[in-house]
Amino acid sequence: MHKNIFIGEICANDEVQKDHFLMKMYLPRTFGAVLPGQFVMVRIAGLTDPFLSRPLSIYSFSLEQNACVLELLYRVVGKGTQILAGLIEGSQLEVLGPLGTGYAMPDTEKNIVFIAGGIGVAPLSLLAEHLCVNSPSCGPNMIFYLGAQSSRQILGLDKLQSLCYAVHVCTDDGSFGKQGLVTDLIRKDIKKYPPGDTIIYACGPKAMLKTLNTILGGKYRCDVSLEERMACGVGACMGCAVAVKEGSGGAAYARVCCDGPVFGLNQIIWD
Amino acid sequence: MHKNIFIGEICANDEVQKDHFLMKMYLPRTFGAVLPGQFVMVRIAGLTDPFLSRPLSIYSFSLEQNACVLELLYRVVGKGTQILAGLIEGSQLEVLGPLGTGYAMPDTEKNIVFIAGGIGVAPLSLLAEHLCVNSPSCGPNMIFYLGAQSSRQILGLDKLQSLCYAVHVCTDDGSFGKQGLVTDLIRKDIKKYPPGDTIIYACGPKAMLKTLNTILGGKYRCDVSLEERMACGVGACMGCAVAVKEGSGGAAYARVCCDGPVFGLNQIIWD
Amino acid sequence: MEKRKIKSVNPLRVGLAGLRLKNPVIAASGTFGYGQEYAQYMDLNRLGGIAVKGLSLKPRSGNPPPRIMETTGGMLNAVGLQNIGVEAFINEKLPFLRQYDVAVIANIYGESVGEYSKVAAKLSAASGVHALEVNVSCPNVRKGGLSFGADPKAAAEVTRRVKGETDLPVIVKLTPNVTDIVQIAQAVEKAGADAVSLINTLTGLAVDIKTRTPRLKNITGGLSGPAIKPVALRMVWQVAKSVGIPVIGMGGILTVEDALEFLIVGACAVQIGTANFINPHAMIDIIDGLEAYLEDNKLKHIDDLVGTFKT
Amino acid sequence: MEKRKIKSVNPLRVGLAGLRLKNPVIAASGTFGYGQEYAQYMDLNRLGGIAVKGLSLKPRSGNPPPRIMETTGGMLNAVGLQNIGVEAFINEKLPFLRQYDVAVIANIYGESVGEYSKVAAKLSAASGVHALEVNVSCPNVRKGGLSFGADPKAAAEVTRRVKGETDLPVIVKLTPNVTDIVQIAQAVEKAGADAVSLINTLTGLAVDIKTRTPRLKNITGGLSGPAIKPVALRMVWQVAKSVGIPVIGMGGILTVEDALEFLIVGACAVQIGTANFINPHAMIDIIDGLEAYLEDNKLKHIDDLVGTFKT
Ligand SMILES: Cc1cc2nc3c(=O)[nH]c(=O)nc-3n(C[C@H](O)[C@H](O)[C@H](O)COP(=O)(O)OP(=O)(O)OC[C@H]3O[C@@H](n4cnc5c(N)ncnc54)[C@H](O)[C@@H]3O)c2cc1C
Ligand SMILES: Cc1cc2nc3c(=O)[nH]c(=O)nc-3n(C[C@H](O)[C@H](O)[C@H](O)COP(=O)(O)OP(=O)(O)OC[C@H]3O[C@@H](n4cnc5c(N)ncnc54)[C@H](O)[C@@H]3O)c2cc1C
Ligand SMILES: Cc1cc2nc3c(=O)[nH]c(=O)nc-3n(C[C@H](O)[C@H](O)[C@H](O)COP(=O)(O)O)c2cc1C
Ligand SMILES: Cc1cc2nc3c(=O)[nH]c(=O)nc-3n(C[C@H](O)[C@H](O)[C@H](O)COP(=O)(O)O)c2cc1C
Ligand code: FES
Ligand code: FES
Repeated sequence: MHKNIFIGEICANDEVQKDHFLMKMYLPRTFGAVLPGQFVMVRIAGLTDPFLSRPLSIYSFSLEQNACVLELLYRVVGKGTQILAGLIEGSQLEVLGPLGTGYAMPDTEKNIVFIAGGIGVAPLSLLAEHLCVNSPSCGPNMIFYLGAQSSRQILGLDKLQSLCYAVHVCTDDGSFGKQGLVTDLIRKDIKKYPPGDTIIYACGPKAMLKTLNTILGGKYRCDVSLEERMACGVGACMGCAVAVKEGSGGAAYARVCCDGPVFGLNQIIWD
Repeated sequence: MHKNIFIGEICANDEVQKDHFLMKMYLPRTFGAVLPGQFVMVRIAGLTDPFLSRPLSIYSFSLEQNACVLELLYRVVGKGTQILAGLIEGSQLEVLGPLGTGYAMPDTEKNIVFIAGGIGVAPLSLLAEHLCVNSPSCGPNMIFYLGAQSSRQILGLDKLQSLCYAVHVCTDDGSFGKQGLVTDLIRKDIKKYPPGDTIIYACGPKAMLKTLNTILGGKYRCDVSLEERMACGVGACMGCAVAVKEGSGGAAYARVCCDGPVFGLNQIIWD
Repeated sequence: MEKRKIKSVNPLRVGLAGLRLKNPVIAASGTFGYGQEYAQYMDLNRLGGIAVKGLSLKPRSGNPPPRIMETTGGMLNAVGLQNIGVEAFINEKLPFLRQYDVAVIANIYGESVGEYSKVAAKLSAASGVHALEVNVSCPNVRKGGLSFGADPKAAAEVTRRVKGETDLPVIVKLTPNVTDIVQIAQAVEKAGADAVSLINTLTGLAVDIKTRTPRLKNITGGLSGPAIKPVALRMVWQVAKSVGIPVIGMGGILTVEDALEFLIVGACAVQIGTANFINPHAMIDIIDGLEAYLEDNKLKHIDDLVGTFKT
Repeated sequence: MEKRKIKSVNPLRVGLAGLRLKNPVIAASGTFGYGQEYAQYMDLNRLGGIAVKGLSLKPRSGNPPPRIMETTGGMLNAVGLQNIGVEAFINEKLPFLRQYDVAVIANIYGESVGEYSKVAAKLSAASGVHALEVNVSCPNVRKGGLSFGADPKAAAEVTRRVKGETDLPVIVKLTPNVTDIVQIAQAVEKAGADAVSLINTLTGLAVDIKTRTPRLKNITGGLSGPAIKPVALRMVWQVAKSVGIPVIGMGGILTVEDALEFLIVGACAVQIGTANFINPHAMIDIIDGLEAYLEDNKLKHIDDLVGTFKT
């Protein structure tokens, strides 16, 4: 059987924080299983404005008797997400996916460290959930660093607290948790996590990942999710390029949509 | 004060016959008064697909304490009307209008004959209502010929029967009223209405108006509403051209949107 | 004293090619009639300028209908330059426009170089016209071949002849249906054009699959609206960096954001065309939006924005 | 007997320039990868053909990101012809494609006439390529000036040289960024092209008004999608009535109705590009739709539709 575009039926779409929405939808069972880190491309059938589908990470996933239930956590930043935010219960979306690669699973690392900036919490939250369910021994090793601009942008905290051993929150303006960037916190804490015994998962703005790369200095096993503008989502258009190191030591452009969105931090070439 | 685009709030939008909808909306009082025959240009704010506004005749109009109440009767024929049909109570539309010229009022004619084909009933219905209210003496002189494809396309009959002395209905397939085209009926009945004592108002497909023109042979006072694709609706784009006779005997292109949509049947040049 | 003087300067004021505009927002020719049509929808005094519907020597009846067709993100038109002729414009329309404090730009068109110069001469003798915009680009009315605007020599020739007939600033309006628009722009600059405006419409076609006939009676028509904006913006950028005369940009501008893109790549002013049809208030919104943008970005004057594109 | 034979003819079968297609629907180059990417979304055997991503002699890494940007009714791309190179294509991708009963059209690109001929020669020696599509039009990668496709002489020269290297049907893919596309089409026809395909993308620009930088790192990009459909359709019509070789039409086709417009104005086949991105099922829907249209209109064969435009 061939994969196809699925029709998702929205059953909830609520503003969970200012400009941040949680959308829950039903999909046919044939949508299949999901790996943490994967995403979907969504669009409103028949609408040519906005023209392209929008990539959104899968925030949660579960199977019911007759349906897959998918949750997307998204921030309203432009026309496409604005229109998504306006959809009411019962509306339908075209959903292509699940797309892309997932995060590599931990080996025997003692410390499983998550670092999320803003909406970057979406794929990491699914990963944390996945690890707790499938490798219950992970839970006590999971430490989550959650950064946001202010208390009004903190997302999914309750869930994370129930999953992880510790959740450290910081905000740019200090309105919740520590004041500062999440990378400031990591810079301070990193010595607690010896490279050989630690796996790090990160998702967030480019600037955050770049700083993280400097902090980690190539010494850690670290998977990050990248974002790039996308047209096809399946590897055909070459639109979503990111510069990566090649085996031979050279550079090449990989496709975020199918070679990623998860990449080893050490693979990426930062300009 | 300058006219503007008004925001209309939809308070009802029901399928009154297969593929035919009646939309009722509230507009600010400043929308002003309406002449029968006038139309509005409507569009959904912010949507660029469909791109242009859609012209729709005003089917009914009334003033309430804080609002104008407008009714539009429309047939779903393409993308624009499809989207209109999907709007729910509480949705908003951008409304430009009232636009165009209205029908000339009857003088002292004994016979006021209306001829509507299909959705052409919309502006004529408002005219009939207007005449009944403002010149109550007209009512007994008003005879309405209503043509439709089948019984499922007959629109606004109840209202017309309450306004007019007689309503003659015919359908292409004979499923309601007489079988045949409304122009067949007129061809038979026209001798009942002497030219000097009759005013005729017609609206319908081009083919109907063309046949009517042949039947009337230039001898009647007859106003017709025309339709043409429109961009601006206000006379600026020259897009809605119709060939008319000029004073000097030559031909020229008039604009349906502002020189019409109501024209004297004798003015029009049929190709 | 000094401070006050600076503050009183209108931050949107633009001087281009001897034409003074109170702001860089001009109604595009063919989309705003003779101004009158939209007068009841806005205060025309708010506008920087109005480019009136293209004028020819004699009145033109234009093309048979259908003349317009909607497309994705735009529309096709084949109006065929219907207009009342230059004399009727001067006698019947200019008096109305003279009541307003707005730059009147007479868009002109001819089937021969001679006709262009005659129309230009007549308009120069009239009072109330502030500039001529020479449409060398209309794709709808052809005289056995490409338009004047597709050939640098023909475009230059028209420019020279019009310049010879008038003291008014001459803006040459370029067609995008060419391999190298910079070459045409440079040719008309050399020939004496005071400014160029671009783009006119892209030539397009639409087919009725039921009847297998063209959607427009004229067969082809000009494509306008946001669909063409990327092409317009590219050409305005290319021309702005290659000529010394001012550039007026247009093509698919709907919002202040669109207008800003054109100004950033080097247009001194913008024209708004098809947007007027779907939102008669578009130009006023754009003017207000420009003012707000300058304030938000702490720019004293619109000139501080024009051509600040960083490539 | 006779009757039966006729009935069994596939009504969508198209023979063009020696290339046999089971239907006239081809995936456009650069929008369908090497076929593999979409294999899990459809049965590739259903397609008439696949034009693979443009191939060059050596692998190309393409342009730095951002490479794409959405526009009204379309998108800009400046991928910069990233591809694995002709050798890797032959070794790694062709074996996969050979599994399918679908015409494989190798889209090729060179920075010099010599490079074009080398790529053509290599592909001709490989098994499983059914035609070459010569991209003389890509606006993203320039070598100090206009593209080959903007100059009739250069376009003819490339055509001649590629023809000299191959026995495969040679389709020359034309750029719309020209004053007179008919002239180019006729030049390549004379030079031996077996067919032409058009249009490639229109060159466009988009600006980020916050940073005042281009939205694409490459500055300009190619505009595709329904926004350009009217321009594409006009050009296909102009070319189809001016050349004797088959024309493959494309540009903004999303639906079967769009495809029909191109066939009616004279395209023997169509390519589907950007539509694949927003609806991976678009080509299948179009093929099914064509079949239904023929039936509804009681046409025995798609050839009875091609070029039936009544003007
Ligand atoms: C693999 C992947 C997963 C993502 N997951 C999520 C998620 O779970 N939740 C969420 O809120 N967002 C996520 N994003 C980002 C999301 O796709 C964009 O915010 C969205 O496409 C913006 O659409 P828009 O029409 O609202 O904004 P636009 O008007 O298109 O753009 C607004 C701004 O967002 C930027 N932008 C647009 N598209 C992208 C993109 N694909 N990647 C990065 N920046 C973009 C634009 O450059 C612009 O600055 C993800 C992106 C990728 C590639
Ligand atoms: C002054 C005026 C008053 C009108 N009043 C009414 C009314 O009261 N009720 C009603 O149902 N319709 C009315 N119409 C027609 C209505 O405007 C069209 O049906 C509508 O615009 C079609 O839009 P669409 O997007 O659904 O169809 P499209 O997809 O745009 O077109 C579908 C079909 O309708 C034709 N069409 C499109 N626009 C027009 C138009 N402006 N005039 C004629 N044919 C058109 C197209 O050529 C095509 O064949 C009126 C038109 C005019 C000019
Ligand atoms: C209906 C219509 C009529 C036009 N008539 C003229 C004209 O007479 N002279 C001219 O130079 N340009 C004319 N144009 C072109 C516009 O002035 C403008 O260059 C073009 O539409 C692109 O801008 P836009 O996308 O903002 O509309 C016309 C455009 C439209 C849509
Ligand atoms: C992302 C992208 C990449 C493309 N790459 C190529 C290419 O490598 N070679 C080529 O000849 N055309 C290329 N094209 C052009 C398309 O094949 C097609 O000519 C154009 O997009 C117009 O068709 P459409 O509107 O259906 O997309 C590309 C188009 C897009 C959108
Ligand atoms: S989005 Fe098309 S290749 Fe990644
Ligand atoms: S619709 Fe523009 S002039 Fe009538």
